[in-house]
Amino acid sequence: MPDPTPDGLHLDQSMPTTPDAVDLAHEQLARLWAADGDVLPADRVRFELAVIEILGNIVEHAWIADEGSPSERRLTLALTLTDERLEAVLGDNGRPASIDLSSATMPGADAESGRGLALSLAAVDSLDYERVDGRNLWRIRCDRAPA
Amino acid sequence: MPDPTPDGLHLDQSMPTTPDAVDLAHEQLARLWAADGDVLPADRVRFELAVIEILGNIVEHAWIADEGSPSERRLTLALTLTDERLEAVLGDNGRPASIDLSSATMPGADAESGRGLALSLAAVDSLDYERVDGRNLWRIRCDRAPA
Amino acid sequence: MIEIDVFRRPDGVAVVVPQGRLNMVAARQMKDLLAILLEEGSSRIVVDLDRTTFLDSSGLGALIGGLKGARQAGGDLRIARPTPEVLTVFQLTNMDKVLRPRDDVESAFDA
Amino acid sequence: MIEIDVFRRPDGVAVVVPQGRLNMVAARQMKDLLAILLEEGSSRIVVDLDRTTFLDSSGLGALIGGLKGARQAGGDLRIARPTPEVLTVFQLTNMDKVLRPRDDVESAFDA
Ligand SMILES: Nc1ncnc2c1ncn2[C@@H]1O[C@H](COP(=O)(O)OP(=O)(O)O)[C@@H](O)[C@H]1O
Ligand SMILES: Nc1ncnc2c1ncn2[C@@H]1O[C@H](COP(=O)(O)OP(=O)(O)O)[C@@H](O)[C@H]1O
Repeated sequence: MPDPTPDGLHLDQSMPTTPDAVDLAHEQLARLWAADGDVLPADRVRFELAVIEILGNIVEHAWIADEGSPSERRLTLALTLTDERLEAVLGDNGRPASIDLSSATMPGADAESGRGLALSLAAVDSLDYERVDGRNLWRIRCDRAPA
Repeated sequence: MPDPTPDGLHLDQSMPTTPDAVDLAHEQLARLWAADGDVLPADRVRFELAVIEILGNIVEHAWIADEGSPSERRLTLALTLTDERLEAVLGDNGRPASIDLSSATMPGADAESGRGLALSLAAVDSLDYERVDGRNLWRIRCDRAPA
Repeated sequence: MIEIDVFRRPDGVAVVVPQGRLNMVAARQMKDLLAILLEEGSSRIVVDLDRTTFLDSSGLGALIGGLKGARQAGGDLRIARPTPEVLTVFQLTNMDKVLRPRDDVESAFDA
Repeated sequence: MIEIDVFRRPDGVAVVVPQGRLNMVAARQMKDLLAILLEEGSSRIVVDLDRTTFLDSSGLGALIGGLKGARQAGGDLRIARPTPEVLTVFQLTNMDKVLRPRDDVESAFDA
């Protein structure tokens, strides 16, 4: 018998590749919280933060402005909620991100930008980036606090 | 780029192989409706009916009483909600069901049982059974009424 | 997941009120309850479905069993105030003509 | 997804109240609004975050930009009543020491 999918809730959504994606992602997350009222506020906040930061980065940085046809841009958001974890996979067909996540650090107190990746890393239990088959995959994982 | 999963909400749950599964399935359905308030009551009712009927049949008929170890029994429920459809796949590792769905008809008005399959067929847009890799798979589909 | 209340009216009619989901598990309870009523001599029964949020084929079977038993004992079982969920099942199984749901509990035995 | 209200107090302090999510899209609005206030000579600003349900790094950037501009103009920008969501971001970015949130809008400029 093939292994059944692990128990949990999965939300898949293809997203606009514009800042509108951010509001749509907030809506998807709201559906997740509506389906399971047991996720603690602290876990919701840190997961939502990382999803929105990574999504915002993709929208802002993954495609070079005016290059290529916007209609060929693809962005997907897959959310998973299990008893143990919150997971998000963001996939896009933009240019490869030349990023070393292990060296993303918080800039000085005066900086008005450049905190997104460091904030995401601080918020969640794991954040990974890989390039697979011409797509960028960003994986976010939050281990849920025991109730 | 591999095809992304179609947009939608997926709920996967392994179930007890006892009548308790029925209450758990009602709960899973409630989570689905909570996550998307737009599913019309009529669509909810006919989908829920078929899921509960097919699930009840599996619990009652898929395993021969006292044969084999109950701990080896496996039952899973996968629910999917998209803008167009409601889908359920029920999987169990019980004995093959020798059933011809095309000939399931409503018994006479006096009968106290034997309406489950006919009712399910009447309720939804498609109901299929297949045996795959030692598992029984029951697939239920409801096309959502246009809003 | 279900609570079944029973009231006895001065005119001898028993009013049965299942509250919640009348499914596989609850159908057994319902069947037993109707059997006890018949044994006790209450063969005129109204089942008030105003608070029944779900009915499946086994719940329906319990109602049909009760109807048959009541008629054999010279009485009847009448259905009142089905919810839309319940009515859907009556219609899909063509039992709406047989069970003939009434709009009202009080007058369910009038005609 | 956001509404930003502005009140001017008799003592000259401008109170800015973002209501909703202070994210990428809203951060631009916030930045523009703070720039206009500074241009108009309002360099003492309180940002009341009591109704800000979400803050991200770009929203935070807008606040820091406003703080710098206000100080350059001889004033200050103070943060009042952050929600738990907002406070989480201040803490994760170590900005809680710099932005020093106050419990109260009225007295945010007292000390
Ligand atoms: N998805 C991405 N694709 C390409 N480059 C990215 C991506 N995400 C982040 N970057 C690069 O990493 C830098 C740091 O990102 P971040 O920490 O989020 O701060 P900010 O977006 O405010 O600059 C960005 O300025 C950008 O150059
Ligand atoms: N999952 C199943 N596995 C094996 N047999 C089944 C299964 N589902 C239904 N059956 C057979 O089909 C018959 C008719 O099912 P159904 O129409 O649901 O009525 P009922 O369950 O009330 O008998 C059952 O009595 C049983 O013999």
